[in-house]
Amino acid sequence: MEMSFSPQQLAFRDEVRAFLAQALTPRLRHGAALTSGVFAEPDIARAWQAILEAKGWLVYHWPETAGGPGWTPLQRWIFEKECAQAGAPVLPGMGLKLLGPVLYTFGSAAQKAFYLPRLRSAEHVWAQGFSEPGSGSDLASLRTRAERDGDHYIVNGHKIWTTQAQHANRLFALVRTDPAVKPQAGISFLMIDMALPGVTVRPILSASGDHELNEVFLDTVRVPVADRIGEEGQGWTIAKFLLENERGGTAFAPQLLADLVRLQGETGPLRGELAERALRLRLEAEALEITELRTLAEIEAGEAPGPRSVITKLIASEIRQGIEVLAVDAFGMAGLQWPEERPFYDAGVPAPFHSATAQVAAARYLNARAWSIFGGTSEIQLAIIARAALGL
Amino acid sequence: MEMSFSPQQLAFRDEVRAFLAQALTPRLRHGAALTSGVFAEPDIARAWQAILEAKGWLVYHWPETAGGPGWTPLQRWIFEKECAQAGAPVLPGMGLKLLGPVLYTFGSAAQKAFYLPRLRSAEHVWAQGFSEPGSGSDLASLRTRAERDGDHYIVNGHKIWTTQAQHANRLFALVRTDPAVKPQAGISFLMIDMALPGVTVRPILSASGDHELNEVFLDTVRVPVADRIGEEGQGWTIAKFLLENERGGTAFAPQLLADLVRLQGETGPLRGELAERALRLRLEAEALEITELRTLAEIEAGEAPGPRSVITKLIASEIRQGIEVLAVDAFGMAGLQWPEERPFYDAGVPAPFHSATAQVAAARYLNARAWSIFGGTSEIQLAIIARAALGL
Amino acid sequence: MRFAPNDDQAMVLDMVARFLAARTDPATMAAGPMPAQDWSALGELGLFGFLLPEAAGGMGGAPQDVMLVAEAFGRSLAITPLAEGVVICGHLLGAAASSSRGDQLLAGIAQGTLTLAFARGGMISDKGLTGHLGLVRDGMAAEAFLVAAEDGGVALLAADDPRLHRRPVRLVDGSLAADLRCDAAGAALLEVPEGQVAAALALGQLAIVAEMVGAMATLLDLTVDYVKQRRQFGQAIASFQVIQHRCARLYVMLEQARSMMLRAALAPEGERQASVAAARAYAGEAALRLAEEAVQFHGGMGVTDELAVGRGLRRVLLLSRLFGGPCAARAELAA
Amino acid sequence: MRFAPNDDQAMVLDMVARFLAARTDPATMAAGPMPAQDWSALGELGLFGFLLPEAAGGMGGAPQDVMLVAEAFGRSLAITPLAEGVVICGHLLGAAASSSRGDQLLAGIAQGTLTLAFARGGMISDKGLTGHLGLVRDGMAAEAFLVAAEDGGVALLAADDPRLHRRPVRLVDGSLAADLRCDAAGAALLEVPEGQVAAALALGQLAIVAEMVGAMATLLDLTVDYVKQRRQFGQAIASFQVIQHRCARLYVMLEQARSMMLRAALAPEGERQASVAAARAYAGEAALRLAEEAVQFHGGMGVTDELAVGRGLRRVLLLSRLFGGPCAARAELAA
Repeated sequence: MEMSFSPQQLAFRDEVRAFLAQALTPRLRHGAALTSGVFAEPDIARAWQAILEAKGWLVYHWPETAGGPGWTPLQRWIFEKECAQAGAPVLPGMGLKLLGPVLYTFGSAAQKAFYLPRLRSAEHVWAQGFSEPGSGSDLASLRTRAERDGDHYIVNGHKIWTTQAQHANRLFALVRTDPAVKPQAGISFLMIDMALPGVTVRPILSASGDHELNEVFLDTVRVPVADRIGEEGQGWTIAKFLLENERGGTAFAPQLLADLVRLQGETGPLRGELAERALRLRLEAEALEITELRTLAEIEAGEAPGPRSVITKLIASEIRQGIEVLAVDAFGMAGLQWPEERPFYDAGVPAPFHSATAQVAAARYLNARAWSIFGGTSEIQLAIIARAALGL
Repeated sequence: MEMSFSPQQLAFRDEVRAFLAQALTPRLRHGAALTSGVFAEPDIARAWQAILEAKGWLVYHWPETAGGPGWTPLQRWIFEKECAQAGAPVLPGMGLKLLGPVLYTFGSAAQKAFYLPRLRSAEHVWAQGFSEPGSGSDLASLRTRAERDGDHYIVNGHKIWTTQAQHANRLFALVRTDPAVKPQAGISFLMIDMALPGVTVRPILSASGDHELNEVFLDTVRVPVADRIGEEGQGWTIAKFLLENERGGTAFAPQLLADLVRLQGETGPLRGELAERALRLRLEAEALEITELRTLAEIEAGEAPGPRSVITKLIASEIRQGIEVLAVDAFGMAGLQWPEERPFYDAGVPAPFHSATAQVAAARYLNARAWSIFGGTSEIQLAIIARAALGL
Repeated sequence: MRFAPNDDQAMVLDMVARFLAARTDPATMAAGPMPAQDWSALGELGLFGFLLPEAAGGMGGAPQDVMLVAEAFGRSLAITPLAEGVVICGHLLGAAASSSRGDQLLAGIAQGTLTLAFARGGMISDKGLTGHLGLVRDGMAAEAFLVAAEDGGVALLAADDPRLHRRPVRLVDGSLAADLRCDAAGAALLEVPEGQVAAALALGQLAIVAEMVGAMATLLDLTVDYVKQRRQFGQAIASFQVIQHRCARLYVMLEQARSMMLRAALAPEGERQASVAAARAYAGEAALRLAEEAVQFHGGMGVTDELAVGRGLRRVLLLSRLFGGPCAARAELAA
Repeated sequence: MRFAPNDDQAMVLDMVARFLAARTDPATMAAGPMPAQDWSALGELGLFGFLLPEAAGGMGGAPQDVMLVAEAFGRSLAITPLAEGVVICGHLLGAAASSSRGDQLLAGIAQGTLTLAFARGGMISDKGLTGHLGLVRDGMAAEAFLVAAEDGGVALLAADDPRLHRRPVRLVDGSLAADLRCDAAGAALLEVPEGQVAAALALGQLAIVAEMVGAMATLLDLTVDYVKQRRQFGQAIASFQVIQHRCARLYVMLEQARSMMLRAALAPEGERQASVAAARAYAGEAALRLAEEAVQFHGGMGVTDELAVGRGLRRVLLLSRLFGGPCAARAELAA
């Protein structure tokens, strides 16, 4: 048993650290620190994406054959941990984390040649069109239709909870291409140019005041058949691959631990109940970090990850929510301010009371409530754990 | 709106207080303070019952027509609160609280004349035979049979969780007299002399080391038909009356608040986390006290109590469990001692380490786990609340 | 022993509830503070007089009156200066020696035509009040400030004093606070008897507790309605055992918080401050947990600004955290 | 980065697990400490040598060895003096200058033929050790005591010293402690290098954490088996959503506690004490909550002494509260 890093791994960590020390400009750090939602805002994200791409580390989680740097799972983890500790922006994952692996796994040679470079260069900014009104976590009930018309599909439907769709120019979506077969079998996976006629984005403002979510209406949109990934009817398989990738791919703990440390740097030493809450959150996050590393070590050793890998999102959601309400409490009245203007680091935002971190606390708190709802509610997670880990 | 007592009520309180000050001997207080289970042990209970009966306050919750003192609901509450604060023994409720009201409501004149005085004098000590193995909270699935044979029933069956049956000489039980009709309709209510041939009591030791619970085996026991209360087949109705009486009849908060105060008297001032836990328990119990008084005020005003009356047992269970684990924590190592000898105030118990209260803490903690299980589990309580209060 | 309102109270309550229901359906109302004309309409109906003691020209003002009205406001999720602008300021003015106070201020409060704000901090000297008083709720709309200074004095400040500086800061419920600084701002001193500042503060805090309890009731109602109607996997989610148990928990929290509120409102005067602190500690935690669960059960829609639950969470977050929130209340009880 | 045992460890673990499974089926075993013959049989198998460092004549004794074995003991719910009698006393003796210690003591520990107990408190003077040392686990069975005195010294005391007074006190897991008083009891001083007392203590506490994690695993297994088999209202209670969600929570707590245990066992030496404290804080709370839920799901049977869950709760209550329990561990981390 061994929990420490090898000399090579330590050298790699130092390399990452040195890179971050010079690459992360004050503006990028500032923007990342004052992000109220899950992902960095477009201006920050673009700049950081370009820097990582220039370094060759943007698609660090892709295999070498797909253009990644060929890192081991542990190297990826070290990179993520260093990024979190350095306060790097969190890039939107829809293109890089979700679509990318789908493209290099299921895409045709032509699709890969066209789409992968544009994804990396951020010429294409992707949104994810899976959820539909009323469908909740139940993808099989999908109602968006795509009817074949020569070399095109005519797509009609209504997607919801589409993160950052207002900044995106491309949408990947699940559509029903065959209503006659059983629900899972009739689904296909399309890439849709959002400039096409018939695509309309309607914002959904969050209770936090942020605009992260949208509805996307697809009204007789003509999508080339060439922009379907995989076979017709293979959409369900691809979606499962993507969702498993999403679930397994992320280590939550490093970011949570870093945020907890940063918060206490801003508030100064906490006392009494608040100190106890901070300590409990720290312990939970430290445990989560090892829980995540245990799965990683299994993957690194070529073993199948145990059922424990399904528990991390639930725990991470609760720690995230605990951190954000702690922040509100630690800042007192200052934690209750809530300017309507966004993003928080923008010149248009009123001068903060007390501190910029305090100014963003309430919005962060409100957005953190979404952690236990999107990407599988905590109730769904508990049901999955009961089945997968306990056979209940 | 008015939360204070009238001058008459205050005078009554002073009268109760003065009585308790002289009637509660050091031995009774000591025995009550070192009780590890729900009810006082027989020697303490008998002595206290005799004192209360002599004063005319034993059956304080019975109506005047049945021999009670004719107190209002608030007077009863004041009496209970004063008893809790004074540290009076908690008398077993099987006879006084459960059977008594059944007898004076459904019993024949002969039954009342014979049984009520013996109940009050403690010549008869009663146990309750409702639960059966596997039946849980589901009384309709009752399997104990009573077959008519002339002036007798022949009773065969198996009761479980029978509190203090080892000290009892009488059992009231639900039995199935008609297996042909629908489950609820075929049940009758019998009083069974435990000296009859065929009655066997087997102890069930608690994890705490206490002997409070038993199984009662009924093997061809000949019970006179005259000892049936109500009509044949009326058992279900009587049981519901009894259970509602049990649920509505008790104010939990005064005892919890008194115990919390007493605990802190024993431990000295608590600090840090323990102080916070004690404070939270106090607040919850103070809220419960008003929640209970709100129902009482409705009854006193002749109104039907609202659905809120179903929430008290759930809350009381949690406060009770919180108090007992706080006690263990507050006493440190001393809170982990656990002599096998019982009762704790007996001369046969080893001298305590630190204090007698510390010595009883672990057993109390273990017994407190039963609060959320017996008399309707907390899960059942939540289901009842969801239905009764929210229509879910 | 009676926890139900008397006839007078029931009449007022009915009036308020009907007024608010007509103007502030929580399911549809827009976010943001209550419009001034609604506020003054409530004043014309005599509501604020009911919240003020006779000494302040009112006709009520007992803790239970304050509680009942504030709970109705809480139910509507309306954003108003009730707790501080009416209850605290009104009772402070009512407690002040009549020579030292402006009766026209009280009339303005009672009529709903004058907005006062309550602040704490600063030091009073011959030259006036000086200090950074921090975020003051409704401080931008206020025409005057009542300030409980650090030295124990109570001062009345005109908002248009050039040595009073304020800067707008939006709060999480959508209301507008002022970041208030005074640099020897002209301060009329009020002669307030010992203990009356704390008493007025406790009354205002009671109003906040009652607003939370009212908001809890509305959020629970909305949630129960929602889970009965929302279907998943072919059945109403209200039929899921987990939803039932967790909703039952919310009901328990609501009723327990209500009990703490009643206790604080009906406690003898000598126990009022402690029982208000207890109610703040209890209700502050319960309200936020209930609001969070209400959002959770509403799923994705719960975290948008399109439903009342999201607004309710914002309002409850603010109310529960005022005056230091549950932590400060527990610290007060432990002291 | 590897969290699985190596081959040597797996072999030892397999041996322990098989031994314990044969003698201590948690579902049926009687309450009470492990019989002495079982204990010495484990010694003959070489197990305790695996827990002792080479300096103490052992062949292992690394934190991960201690963790693995202690977890297996925890799984069996066996009541033994492992953590203090073997791990703390063995490592303390191993750390002591060889001139000052009795090597026959170490041999006795390794063979499972000698019971030592560990105590803290008292003052050492020329005349010996004096003080009331409180409740000492396994102190009645102990033939000798290792005492970390208040003044920092470490003393070895023979149990039969007439100036050493002990009185039996039964603990909640069924084991027998001694209430220990010394009145100038003869004390052989051990020369233990600075920091080694704390290190041995941390190792013993790690063993206790691992025992808790093992007990949690057993209690969860028993509970999952029970809810799958127990039927109510015509169906297995495992099919109730509330049971599923709450069992899932228990699994999460178990895995998180296990992670904290692994972290404490594998941490670099300089971080060991802090990470042991963190593991105690975490596992102590998680274990008790899990044990309480296990009892709850077993219904009435859960609170009897007839099932393993009741005994498991008693054992977990004790283990989780040793050395001041989670509160003390958190205070240590906050300091």
